[in-house]
Amino acid sequence: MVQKLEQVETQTKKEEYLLEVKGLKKYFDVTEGLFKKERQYLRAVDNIDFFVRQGETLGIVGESGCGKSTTGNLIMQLLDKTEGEIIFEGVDLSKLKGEALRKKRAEIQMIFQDPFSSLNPRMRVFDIIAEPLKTHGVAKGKELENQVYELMDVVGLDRSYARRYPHEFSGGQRQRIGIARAIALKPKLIICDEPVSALDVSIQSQILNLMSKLQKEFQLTYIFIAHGLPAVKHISDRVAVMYLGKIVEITTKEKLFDQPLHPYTEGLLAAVPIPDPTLRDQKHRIIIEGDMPSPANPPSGCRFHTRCPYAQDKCRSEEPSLIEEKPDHFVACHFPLEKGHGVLIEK
Amino acid sequence: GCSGGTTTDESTDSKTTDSEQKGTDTKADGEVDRTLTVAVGSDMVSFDIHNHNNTSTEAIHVNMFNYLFKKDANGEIYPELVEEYNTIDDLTIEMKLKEGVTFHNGDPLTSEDVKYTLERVATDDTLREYPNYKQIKEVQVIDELTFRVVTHAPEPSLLHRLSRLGSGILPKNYIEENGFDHFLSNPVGTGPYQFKEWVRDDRITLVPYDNYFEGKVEEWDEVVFRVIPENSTRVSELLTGGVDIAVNIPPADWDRVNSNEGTSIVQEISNRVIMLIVRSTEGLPTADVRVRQALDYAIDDGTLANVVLKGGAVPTTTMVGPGNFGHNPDLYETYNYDVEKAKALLEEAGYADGFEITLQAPRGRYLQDAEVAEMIAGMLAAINVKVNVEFLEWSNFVEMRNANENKELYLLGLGNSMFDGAYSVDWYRAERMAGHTDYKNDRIEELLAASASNMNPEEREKQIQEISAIAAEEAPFIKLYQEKINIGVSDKIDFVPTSDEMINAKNIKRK
Amino acid sequence: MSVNTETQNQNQVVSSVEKKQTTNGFVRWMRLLLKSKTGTFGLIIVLAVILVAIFAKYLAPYDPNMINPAAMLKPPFWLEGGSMEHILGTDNLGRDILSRIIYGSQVSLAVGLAAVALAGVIGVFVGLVAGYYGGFIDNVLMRLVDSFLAIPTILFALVILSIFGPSVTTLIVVLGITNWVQYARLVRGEVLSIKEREFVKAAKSIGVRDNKIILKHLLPNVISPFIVISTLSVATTIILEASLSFLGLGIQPPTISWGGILSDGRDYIATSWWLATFPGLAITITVLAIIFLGDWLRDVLDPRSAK
Amino acid sequence: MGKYLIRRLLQVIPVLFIISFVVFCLVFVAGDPVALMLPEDASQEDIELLRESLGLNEPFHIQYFTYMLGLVQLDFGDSFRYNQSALPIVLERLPATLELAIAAMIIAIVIAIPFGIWSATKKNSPVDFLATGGAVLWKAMPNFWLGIMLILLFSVTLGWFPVSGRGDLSHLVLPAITLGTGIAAEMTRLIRSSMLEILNQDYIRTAKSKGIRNFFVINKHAFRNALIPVVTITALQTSTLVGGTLVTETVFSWPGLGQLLIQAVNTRDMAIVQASVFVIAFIVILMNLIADILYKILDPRIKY
Amino acid sequence: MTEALLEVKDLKTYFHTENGVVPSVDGVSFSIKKGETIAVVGESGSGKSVTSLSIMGLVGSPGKIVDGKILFEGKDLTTISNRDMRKLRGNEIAMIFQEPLTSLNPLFTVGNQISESIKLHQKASKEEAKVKSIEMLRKVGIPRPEKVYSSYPHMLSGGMRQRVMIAMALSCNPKLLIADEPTTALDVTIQAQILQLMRNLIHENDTSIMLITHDLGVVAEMVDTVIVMYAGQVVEYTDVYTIFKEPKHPYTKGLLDSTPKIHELKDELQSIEGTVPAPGTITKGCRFQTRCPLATSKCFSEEPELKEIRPNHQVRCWLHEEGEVAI
Ligand SMILES: Nc1ncnc2c1ncn2[C@@H]1O[C@H](COP(=O)(O)OP(=O)(O)OP(=O)(O)O)[C@@H](O)[C@H]1O
Ligand SMILES: Nc1ncnc2c1ncn2[C@@H]1O[C@H](COP(=O)(O)OP(=O)(O)OP(=O)(O)O)[C@@H](O)[C@H]1O
Ligand SMILES: [Mg+2]
Ligand SMILES: [Mg+2]
Ligand code: NI
Repeated sequence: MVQKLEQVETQTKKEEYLLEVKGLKKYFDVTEGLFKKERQYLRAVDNIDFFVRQGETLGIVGESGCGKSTTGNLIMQLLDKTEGEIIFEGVDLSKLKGEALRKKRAEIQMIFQDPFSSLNPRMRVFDIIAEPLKTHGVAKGKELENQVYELMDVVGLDRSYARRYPHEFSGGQRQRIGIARAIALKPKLIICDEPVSALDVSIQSQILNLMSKLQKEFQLTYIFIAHGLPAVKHISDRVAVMYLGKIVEITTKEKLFDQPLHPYTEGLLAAVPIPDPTLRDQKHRIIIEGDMPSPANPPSGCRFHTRCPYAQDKCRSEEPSLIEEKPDHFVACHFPLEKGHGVLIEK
Repeated sequence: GCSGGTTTDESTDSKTTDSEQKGTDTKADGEVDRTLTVAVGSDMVSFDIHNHNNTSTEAIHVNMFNYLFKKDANGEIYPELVEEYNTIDDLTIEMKLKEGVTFHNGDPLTSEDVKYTLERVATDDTLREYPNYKQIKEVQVIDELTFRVVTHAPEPSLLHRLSRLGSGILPKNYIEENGFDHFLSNPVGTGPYQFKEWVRDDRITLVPYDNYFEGKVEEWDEVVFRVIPENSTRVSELLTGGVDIAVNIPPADWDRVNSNEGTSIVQEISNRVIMLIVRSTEGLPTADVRVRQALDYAIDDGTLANVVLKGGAVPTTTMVGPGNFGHNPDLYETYNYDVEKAKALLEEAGYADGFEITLQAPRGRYLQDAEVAEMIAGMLAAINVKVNVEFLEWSNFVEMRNANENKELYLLGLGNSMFDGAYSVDWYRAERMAGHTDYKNDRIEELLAASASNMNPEEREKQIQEISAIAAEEAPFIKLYQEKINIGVSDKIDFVPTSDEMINAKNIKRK
Repeated sequence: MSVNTETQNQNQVVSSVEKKQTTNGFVRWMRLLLKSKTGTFGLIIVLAVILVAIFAKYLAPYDPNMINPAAMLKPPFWLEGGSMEHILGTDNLGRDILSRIIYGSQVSLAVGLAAVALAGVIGVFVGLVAGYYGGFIDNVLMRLVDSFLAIPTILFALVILSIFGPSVTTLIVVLGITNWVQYARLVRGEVLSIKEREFVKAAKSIGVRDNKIILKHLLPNVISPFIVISTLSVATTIILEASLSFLGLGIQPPTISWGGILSDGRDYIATSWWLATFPGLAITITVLAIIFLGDWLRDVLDPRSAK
Repeated sequence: MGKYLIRRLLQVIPVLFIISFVVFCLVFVAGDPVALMLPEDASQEDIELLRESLGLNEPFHIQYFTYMLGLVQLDFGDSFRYNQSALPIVLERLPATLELAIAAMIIAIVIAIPFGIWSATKKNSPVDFLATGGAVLWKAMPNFWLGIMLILLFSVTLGWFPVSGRGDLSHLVLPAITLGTGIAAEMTRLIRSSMLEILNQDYIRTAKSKGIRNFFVINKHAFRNALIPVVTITALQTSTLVGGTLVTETVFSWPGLGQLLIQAVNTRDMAIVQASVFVIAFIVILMNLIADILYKILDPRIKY
Repeated sequence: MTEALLEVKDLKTYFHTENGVVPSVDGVSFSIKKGETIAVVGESGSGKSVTSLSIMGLVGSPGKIVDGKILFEGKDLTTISNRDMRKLRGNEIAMIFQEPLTSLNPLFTVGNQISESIKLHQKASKEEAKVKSIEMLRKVGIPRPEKVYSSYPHMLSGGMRQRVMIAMALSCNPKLLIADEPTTALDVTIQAQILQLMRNLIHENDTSIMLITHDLGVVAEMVDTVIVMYAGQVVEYTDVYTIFKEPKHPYTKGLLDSTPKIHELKDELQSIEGTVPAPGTITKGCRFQTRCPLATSKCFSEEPELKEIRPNHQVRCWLHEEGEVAI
């Protein structure tokens, strides 16, 4: 483990990353009862490392409950980490307190999954979008008004909607409000926690397109969390695959989708149904059996071994660490796939 | 077992058999109903006869305990447990107990019991009745049945004291053997009825004592006192036959009780006089005797007694009612009412334009107290006196009195369980009322001092009567009326209430 | 396709679809109100009672405390012996019952409203603080709430009133301090769930200060369940005041309250029923109206019925 | 389960502690009952004497200390009125109050469940209107008024039930109805809304999709679920219920805690007040605890 | 055409809400043959669930079938008695719902809920029902079915719960299985498991399936025929290959284009602009008019009919009025 960390460090020394996460852990205390001597922990995020370069999009995928949102919340400082470092532009965010943290927050923003619940139902659109600007004293009065209207233009909301309440909008429009709020302070990093999964199919693409457009326009960096693999693939530059609180594979999307090294990634890709009936029978079906184990009581060794079709004895006892198996292709597996089945990509 | 069973029986019976059966109220199986049920307004407090001062509690106790002396309807004192008695000197009386009196547990009544009882209440200052008996120094046992009561100082009202609850005789041996707590839950007396059961806030059940010294009372197999605090419920119980006697019927319901077939209201004058206590403190308009008189003249006691209380009261200008030692009949069944004169008096006193005063009154303590207070306010308005009526919940009212926070007037009813007028007129004593009414009259002071230890009854009576007369004139208190007790009674029984408000089952007969 | 055309396109749709829905709040309320018969009834009665209370002086035919020995226990006008002079009859001191009921509305409403307002202020504050900060503060406050909840309101009121003496002020204060727990609990519960909603996270991630979050994000969102509960609470308070009067610790005359008239009249229920029946009706109808109003508010304030 | 219980019971301690403190303070400011204990014609010396002998001249902290010392031994001091230890007097009344409260609860449940279910399943029908309307009307009536009216109607006029007192079942009917119908009103509305919510749940649809008869869908699948919130809220109502006994017991001269308390309050018999408040608080807390446990039994989703 | 198991003809299901009548399903017709798997796609609110609930006779108030016929083996389900309908429900026609957690009663054991319909429809005794239930659980691939039999729903994972739902639905060998978004609440790997399971079942029992989804991937992998719904109407109805290769309705086309595909790389996704109109808001013309890139003036004035442009391919669009047009 120690060795591995050093490796990563020497690797990354050359580059300055916008965000670097090192050895991040979040254990939730789920001890029950008063007098239990042994505390029980749910390891929602268990020692993960990754980095995000300026201007890129890092996708994080994985099944429900694997710790994606927790990771996002940890970076946002909405949760207190158990261990590890979250270095944003050279500053460890988790060490900041009070006013300093509040200031720093302007630079990282979040877009939430549920456009319904992420907007205060009792605030008008104008006030929702203006809130970050007011809070950080960016603008006042007329200037504030102008900025808010500009933001509405940018995300494609009619200015006449400014005095409406969230419930008067459709899901897609609400998500646009959320995006306007997130970009209001011109943040450097935006964490998107499943921003489209609550939206209608035909609306999803509108939002994805909008996000791509804004990224180009404002040089934004995204961490894009989702479990819809196609969307992640569409928007990301690099993709991290999480399983049970761990990152099992992280690389560029081309490499990942073309030739996954981790059996879980392979299974995940195979599970995505392809909207083309002609490929029905050509598709390589690998069905990962069984359910995801509980993060409160994860399996020994490699956490995937209980469901892995290729598992061997070593996997049961020894935990693999995330190593750079191929250039810029990190994987945590004792026996990375030689010829992993990716998805057929039509060129 | 409970009265409810009887209740329904009675009510169905009363419709069919009513009067021709003449009281032989039969149960379904033909047996005569020999249960007397009395509805009282509040529960008995305790069986410690020395440690309460609650008339309704005593009203129940009288069935279980005998006193050394008793008073008859005219207030004459006669011996009850005592056979004969002689005054030895100003401080000592010798008495002899009747023979053959036994407690409910079989023990005979002896002088030792009397000594135990009287000395307990005369020496234990935590007992509520202690102030009324602390005058007794000791009881000397002469023999089995003979004893002497010795007082600290000459005590003209000793016999009055010995004819009330404090002299109910306790069984010494029983208590010493079993402890007082045992006595409280299994009380034993010498009276005609003995204890059967007490369910707090519900009922007290008594049964006849076979060896009662005057002979077993055959009339009732069981006497039940039921506690029913809510007036309308008590009335309803009476109307439905659930109870035979219901005390304290509010005037609103008299017609209902009387017009109902099988029930009626019986009344008797109580020993409680309702009056306005006036503050005569310097600086207040009421310090002026003419103002006090004016107020007295402005209030129409007759209307209060006859209209507001619907005749449930007798107007009076004295606190010492009939049947009390020192009663002055000239001052009774009369009142001052003359609005013109009242106005003149006010003018004379320089208050032609009137003034504003406060009348404090309790609510629900006395018969129609709130209505009376409001009526008085209305009456005084006629002579330009604006009265602000301030009602106080009873405990606050008591607090107000104790803290001497009384304003110009407050409404109070004073009873006199001693039936000795000396107790009533003591309220005019300047020292006692300092800071409260601040009334002082030198002649009254003189008379009070003289009567306190005057062992000559005739002289003492004159002295008390004179005090009453002065007070009627000077109006340190404005006496309004003497309350009547109003009891609803089933026509099936014969019940004559007494002004001491006792309910002696022994004297109640089936018709 | 550019973003801008996209928007325009969308605007069209939205404006055609949503025009109907974006009418202003008042109109929406009135629409909802008229749709609900009980709500209309409630509002009208409550408004009427409030007006009666305010203009009691002009509406009451008599001085409510004026005693008239000549006209005692007169029945209402439609009964034999009654007259139009005293429409609802007179009481045992010849006071006009209608006038007393009109004046009684003042105290009954004032006590109801003021007590609830007081309780609301304390309760909402405590609930917000306990819910938002959680942990130790929450624990302490909630134990306090538990303690208060374990003592029946009427009992608590009874003890305090008997100690301090029943006046309008004490009654308000007493009912206020016994009722706040209910709001504290309600608000805390709401806050706990709202706190987890993403918009609060969003506010935090923007860097909004705690006090702002409480005031701007939490408070407005707990206010509508609060309003609903407190309307109902006004109703219960009016009844509670009557019960306290029955137990002898209600508002004392000469101040008039419905509870007071009702409980004074109870000795006459069998003989002169109008003494207790009219104030009883006044209470019942008002309380009924308030409950209906509360139910209606529950619907109106629920954004789900916002259509 | 055991641990959960212990934790819940431990939580009761600070609550009881707070209650005892509040009650003590009230009693302290209440001043002394001495004057009330003596007759109207008692003199100032008599009052002083009694006060001294009852130890009421001590300062606050000493009195509190004495009080707490007694409290841990469950001794609330002696009732001034009864000259007896307060707690036994209170406990002696408890059965009567419990009898009334339980009977009222049963009546409430018996009325509320069918009406609640009925009006939920026939939403907006005349039945629904009657049930909810009736519930609201009932809630709007002061308890004592209802009690007196019931006596006049059913006892005095019709002679069906005894007027007052405690005894066989017939005595219980009117007071239990007085107390129970008020609770029933609340409960009907609660069951109705709870049922309405449940009937919209997906699993009800599932049950219907299996072809189960409507009757069973409602009474098996829906009602049990609807019961869960009802249980908790019913427990919360214990406090209201006990409060209601104060009035009802007075109207019907029911020899329970309520009457005792009212008299104790009126006579400033603070030992009794303290003991009763404590006992009532304890019962309320206990009921909530039971509800919690019941909740967990009814709902298998909740773990200890 | 082989005999249809289910035939829906011009079904109209309206909701009478406080804000007026909502025509959730407005003239839907289609049929399902024996052994056929048919998909109903369309976005949220397009009336997919209401259509299926109408078939089951479970549209609760304020909803009502106002018109149309639902013929199941020739019987019109809209007119038969409640009793007869109950006999069909769970027995001949079974349904699986979207949310496996909320669709199981939390207070009853899994076994209780499965055996309930077995007892009801097969008149089985308690023991028999238990045996059968456990067998069903085993059949849907649940390990240790005896244990799961006595578990409560919350003790199972999402995938397990959905298997339980399937076991429940299949316990009486229904002729028609309606699956309303059976996998949307599940993770991809679990979804794959469930889809595999359903595929196997189709093979074994020759059950007809009506699969409701908005995931075109699932459609492509599972079904024979596709119905595309938009705003309460069928806009396109044909076999699965045609839909993906030659969609004829602009909405279908937009839907296909805007779905990010894992096997393709694109810089920008196509998207359908605007939002789905609330049902009933468009009263004139084509319901897709507000979002259609190809809309003509006719589309705003006249409502198109569902027209068979070639055998087994029906489209509701003016574009193909004069004959098939490539889009
Ligand atoms: N506050 C919390 N207390 C205890 N456990 C938590 C808490 N928040 C999250 N968890 C647990 O941590 C694990 C990871 O949760 P997380 O929300 O990060 O998952 P996720 O990958 O975002 O899943 P999804 O795709 O469903 O959003 C889950 O098992 C979850 O139950
Ligand atoms: N109970 C109801 N009351 C009023 N309208 C309803 C009701 N149920 C459904 N609707 C309306 O019917 C329309 C169709 O709903 P339906 O549930 O069939 O959509 P769906 O296609 O299944 O969507 P989803 O993909 O979200 O499940 C929606 O617009 C909805 O608003
Ligand atoms: Mg998440
Ligand atoms: Mg649906
Ligand atoms: Ni009886």
